[in-house]
Amino acid sequence: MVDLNVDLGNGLVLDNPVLTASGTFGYGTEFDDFIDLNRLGGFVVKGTTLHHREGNAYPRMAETPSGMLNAVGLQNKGVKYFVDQIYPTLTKYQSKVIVNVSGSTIEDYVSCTEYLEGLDGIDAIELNISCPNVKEGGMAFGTSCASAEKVVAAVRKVYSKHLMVKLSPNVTDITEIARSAEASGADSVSLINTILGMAIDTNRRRPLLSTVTGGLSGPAVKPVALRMVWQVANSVNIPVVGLGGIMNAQDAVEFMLAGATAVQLGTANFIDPQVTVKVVEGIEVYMKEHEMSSTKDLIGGLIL
Amino acid sequence: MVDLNVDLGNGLVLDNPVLTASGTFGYGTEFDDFIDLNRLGGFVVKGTTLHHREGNAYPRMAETPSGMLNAVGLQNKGVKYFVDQIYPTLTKYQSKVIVNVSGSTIEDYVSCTEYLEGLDGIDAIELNISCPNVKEGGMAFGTSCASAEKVVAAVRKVYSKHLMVKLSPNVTDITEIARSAEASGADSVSLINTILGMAIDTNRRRPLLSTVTGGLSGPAVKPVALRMVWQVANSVNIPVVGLGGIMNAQDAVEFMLAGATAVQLGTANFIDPQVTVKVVEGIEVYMKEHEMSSTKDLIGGLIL
Amino acid sequence: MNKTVQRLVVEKKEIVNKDNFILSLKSPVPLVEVQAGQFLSINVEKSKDVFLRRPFSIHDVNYGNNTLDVLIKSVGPGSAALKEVEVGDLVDTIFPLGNSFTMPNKGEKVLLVGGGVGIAPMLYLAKVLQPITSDINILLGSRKGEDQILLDRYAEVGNVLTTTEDGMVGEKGYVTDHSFMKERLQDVGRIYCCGPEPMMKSIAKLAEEKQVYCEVSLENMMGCGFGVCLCCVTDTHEGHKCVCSDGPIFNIADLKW
Amino acid sequence: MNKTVQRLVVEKKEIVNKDNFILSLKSPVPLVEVQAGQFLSINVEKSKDVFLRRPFSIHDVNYGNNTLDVLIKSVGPGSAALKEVEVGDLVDTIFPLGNSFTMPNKGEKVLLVGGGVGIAPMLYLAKVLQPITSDINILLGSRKGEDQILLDRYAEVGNVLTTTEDGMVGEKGYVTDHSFMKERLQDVGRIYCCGPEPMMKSIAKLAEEKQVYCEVSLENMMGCGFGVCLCCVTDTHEGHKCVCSDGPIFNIADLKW
Ligand SMILES: Cc1cc2nc3c(=O)[nH]c(=O)nc-3n(C[C@H](O)[C@H](O)[C@H](O)COP(=O)(O)OP(=O)(O)OC[C@H]3O[C@@H](n4cnc5c(N)ncnc54)[C@H](O)[C@@H]3O)c2cc1C
Ligand SMILES: Cc1cc2nc3c(=O)[nH]c(=O)nc-3n(C[C@H](O)[C@H](O)[C@H](O)COP(=O)(O)OP(=O)(O)OC[C@H]3O[C@@H](n4cnc5c(N)ncnc54)[C@H](O)[C@@H]3O)c2cc1C
Ligand SMILES: Cc1cc2nc3c(=O)[nH]c(=O)nc-3n(C[C@H](O)[C@H](O)[C@H](O)COP(=O)(O)O)c2cc1C
Ligand SMILES: Cc1cc2nc3c(=O)[nH]c(=O)nc-3n(C[C@H](O)[C@H](O)[C@H](O)COP(=O)(O)O)c2cc1C
Ligand code: FES
Ligand code: FES
Repeated sequence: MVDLNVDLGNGLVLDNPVLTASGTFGYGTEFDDFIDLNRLGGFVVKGTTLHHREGNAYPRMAETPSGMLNAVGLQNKGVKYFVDQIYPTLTKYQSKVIVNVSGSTIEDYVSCTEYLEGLDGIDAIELNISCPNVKEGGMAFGTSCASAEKVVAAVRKVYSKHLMVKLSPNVTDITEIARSAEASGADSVSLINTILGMAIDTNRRRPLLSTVTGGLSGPAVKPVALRMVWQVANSVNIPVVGLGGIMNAQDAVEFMLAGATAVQLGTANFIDPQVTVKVVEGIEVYMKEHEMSSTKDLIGGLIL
Repeated sequence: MVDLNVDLGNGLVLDNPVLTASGTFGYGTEFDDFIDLNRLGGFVVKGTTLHHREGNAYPRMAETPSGMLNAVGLQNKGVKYFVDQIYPTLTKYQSKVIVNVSGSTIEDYVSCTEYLEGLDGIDAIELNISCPNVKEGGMAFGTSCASAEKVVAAVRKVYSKHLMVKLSPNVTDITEIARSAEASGADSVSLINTILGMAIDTNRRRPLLSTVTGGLSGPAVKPVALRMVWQVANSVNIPVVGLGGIMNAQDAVEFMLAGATAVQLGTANFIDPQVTVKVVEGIEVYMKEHEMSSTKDLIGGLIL
Repeated sequence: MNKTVQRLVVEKKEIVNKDNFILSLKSPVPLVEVQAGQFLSINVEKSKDVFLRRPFSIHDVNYGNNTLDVLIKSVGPGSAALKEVEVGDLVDTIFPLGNSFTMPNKGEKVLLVGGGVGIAPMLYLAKVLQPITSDINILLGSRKGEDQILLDRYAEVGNVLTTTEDGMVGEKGYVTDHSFMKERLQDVGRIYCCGPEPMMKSIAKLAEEKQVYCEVSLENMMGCGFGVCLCCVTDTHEGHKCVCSDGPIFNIADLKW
Repeated sequence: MNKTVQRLVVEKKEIVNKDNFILSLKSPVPLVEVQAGQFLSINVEKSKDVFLRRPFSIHDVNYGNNTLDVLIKSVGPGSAALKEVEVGDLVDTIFPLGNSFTMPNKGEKVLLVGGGVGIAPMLYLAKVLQPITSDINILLGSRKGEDQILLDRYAEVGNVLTTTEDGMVGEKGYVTDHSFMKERLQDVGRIYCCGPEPMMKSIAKLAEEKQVYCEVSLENMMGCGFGVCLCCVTDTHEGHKCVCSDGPIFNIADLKW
């Protein structure tokens, strides 16, 4: 028997290590047609902010080799709408539900979190200090230790359940930021958010995105994400959630061998909306083949 | 008539904007079977160090989605060997010849450069302060402004011809490092070197590279490279040489529209050793189609 | 009307002209109901240069044979690679995606306008309209005469009108220049339009002037195709809406054009 | 012996068994001279999962017909995609690459050892050896009986000996266990070996003990295949050497094994 359970700490235990990545899985319910959402360890819903946001102008997407750029810019109807309209539709799932929280100021992050603190059906929040697609806040918080510490500490004060902090790869040393998040009270860190990139339409001589630059995701970024997960797993004592370009179970296993306790699937859902369930099954097959009975054997199981 | 000439400053004028990337083109002569080297703007030869280096243990290469990781680690026979054995074979070409110089200490960089200063057939050096594959020096110089300034200034003192400084993408803000290079006397900056990445063999549960991490190159990194070139071109006053994942003329044009005065082709040479000449031709076709008579119309020609 | 991921079998490939071809895709299980204006997305598996799925309108549906037809114009790596598929190959699809055209009142005069490969959804739409009205006018516009394709097939389902910019087929000019627009537009109950954005915008302007109800089928860069990535938005009076899930069919009154 | 980039036409595809197949690739221009032990690299164009070229030994050469044969074992995305090519397709190749086996003295007894798909270069090697010596012994090892392939073809060019680990074909055990090794190795002038590294290492050990000259054909992860990336190095007494350009054929005396 293979036990797929993973413990991310502070009460967040998943039936299996597979989560979805924020902004790529809507509110989960959009996938009801494709998969049984209860098969997932959990899902991270869309980036949520204190106030309604229209996001960036279009075009917001450009395809790149083995990847895509997006410049959505946190379009969402605000946390109040989420709590009133969306939250009730999510309580029926057994899978854990994690809300991705973003803001332009520390006060925004804190106020947004306060709306979520009391909700039984929300198992954790993922603090997005790494969104490259907004003018203020977002990634700015995730690229210096000082600002990361401030925002994490402020949110920690108002949130008692599991606090996951999502890190930006657009930094010289990601382990530094990870340690700051840990020191300020994060229960886990998730990485990576998108890498800042750009694409140009040579015919029209114009950027392909309305915002000129956007966030790169998909298999193209996998080697970078895996390296960062490995570095961070070796430098903090809290669990690490790995993501960036995971397309199949083998990719997920790479992240877990490198030290991730759980993984998130993002862009892969666009190409195969059933991929998450396939990855759950594939991890189980891998563990059987390698005679691992618990995810503990897998996590950080890289042989050097 | 289309004029493909580009001027990189301090005497380095190329017949066309196409260079090759160091470490991917050997000493150039290996391509004699495939192309007429005189068709290129120039070529950047293999990373050269003061002393002979055996490089890293193997395996040194792993394939990744739309890219590859390498961990060669600057294997070369040292600058003296280069000057005695290789240099004489290079003087017959009209194309400009640029030597990529690496070191573990500032003294290494300086001494290595001194060997090259007097050679008429060497038109420029490219200072590699961004190699991710060596334990000491290399990328360390390129990830902080202070150390970048020191090494560039030291080399500048002993080298009067064109000094190109090659930047690392593994930083929070590449424009900062670019400005440091400029302030310390660089005539141009080239970017990007490889992005630090990793890959794992899930079957053997081991890293695919002997060094665990290595440098990512190829089309996977193109969006990131293009973004950085655009950022740097908008923040320094010296010419920018753009590279990272360029596979064809359209990619090259994207970099030039974003502000690059010239481009380098690296990994593309492995898949098509004739790609450089095709890119020269393709840029000319593009300029004709867009009624550009001079590369000045192309460089930085992005419409916002 | 649940969305499904399905591997469909290429039953027929019809090369229409240099650029356009039709794939008939057969479902091994009974076809779910598909509405006019909906689309499917294809995962182009054999091209290195394609990463995301590609959206294509449903051109025709045959429930008896369980086939869906798509009319594709080869414009880039994805559509070019699809031109290389062979009868018997499997194609990874998701469908039905998107909303659909709304239906007219019984007997109402309708005008279907298609420009370029934007004619694709109009065939199935006309078929769906036939039980509701017999006054179906299909205006097909193209730049050159040789781009006027499948006219006989459209003639079977409605009254075909054509314009070409080179004047080689039908009336010379843009679709908006067609005499129908001056003479009979006021009698039309609904316009359905799909084509290049400038064309749709000029049709929308005419429709507004004449106060005719008008729906357009929009395109946009799509990440997912089923409403989760928010990449494909367009501006409406109620803010950003997704072309893939709130659309692709929009009432022009809702668009900020 | 200039290296060329050439699109060769697939003239024949022969499925040898479940995993192995042979492609005969025809050059539209007269074939350049190719030496035994050299390889070519293929750009696998239709697989999303392949980025770099894939190296394959030259299995056979037919100058009259201008064809090169490669024997390929399907092990991953690149080789699997090549199994799908069809007669008439074009394959983007670079050849000839690498150094070659050195030739024995006139009439010398030689032993060719191939393990798994490492038998590939041995066919052309035996053909090239024929004018030089008639005492050509070809020892082919595999795990299972069903993996012993192309025995008749090798029998045409030498004295074939076989071992299988399951004992179903030839002598039971590894190639090093074959009776030839105990009884006749001392008479051999040269051993040529290609196969999995552990096999080559044990052959090398035997050869050293018996002081028989031995060359092995190495594999390594290749970035370029023509000596410019320095990714494919192996350890020799003179430092790192490139398998693709200093090799793939190495004298075991030079290797740090
Ligand atoms: C709802 C909808 C229905 C469509 N119906 C049809 C149809 O019936 N027949 C048909 O031939 N085409 C249709 N298209 C357009 C079709 O999706 C594109 O032509 C195709 O994706 C191009 O892919 P490519 O790889 O060949 O070319 P690319 O080089 O990728 O693109 C060529 C051009 O097509 C557009 N395009 C590329 N990718 C997308 C994308 N994911 N979404 C939207 N546009 C894109 C871009 O503007 C680009 O300039 C439809 C698009 C949408 C959104
Ligand atoms: C000089 C040389 C000659 C060869 N001759 C033959 C031959 O005649 N017939 C044959 O079937 N195979 C031969 N090989 C091995 C062949 O190159 C690999 O099996 C093939 O590249 C695998 O590609 P893939 O995409 O199918 O599998 P992948 O999934 O890429 O790899 C499967 C395994 O093949 C090996 N491999 C992958 N890429 C390379 C590479 N670029 N260079 C070396 N090894 C690699 C790896 O160890 C990997 O574990 C030769 C290799 C070399 C270096
Ligand atoms: C269209 C899109 C929207 C995204 N929106 C968010 C978001 O709202 N909040 C967030 O933290 N990350 C967001 N991300 C980043 C992803 O969650 C993830 O970190 C990234 O895409 C890398 O993973 P992947 O390669 O598996 O997609 C978004 C990514 C994409 C592609
Ligand atoms: C095998 C290999 C070896 C390299 N060696 C060097 C080197 O010696 N010095 C250097 O500055 N860059 C080196 N690079 C980096 C390239 O010059 C280039 O910056 C990088 O590969 C990105 O460009 P590309 O995507 O076009 O390959 C090497 C890259 C590869 C793939
Ligand atoms: S394409 Fe993803 S929401 Fe429309
Ligand atoms: S594979 Fe590039 S040097 Fe051998």
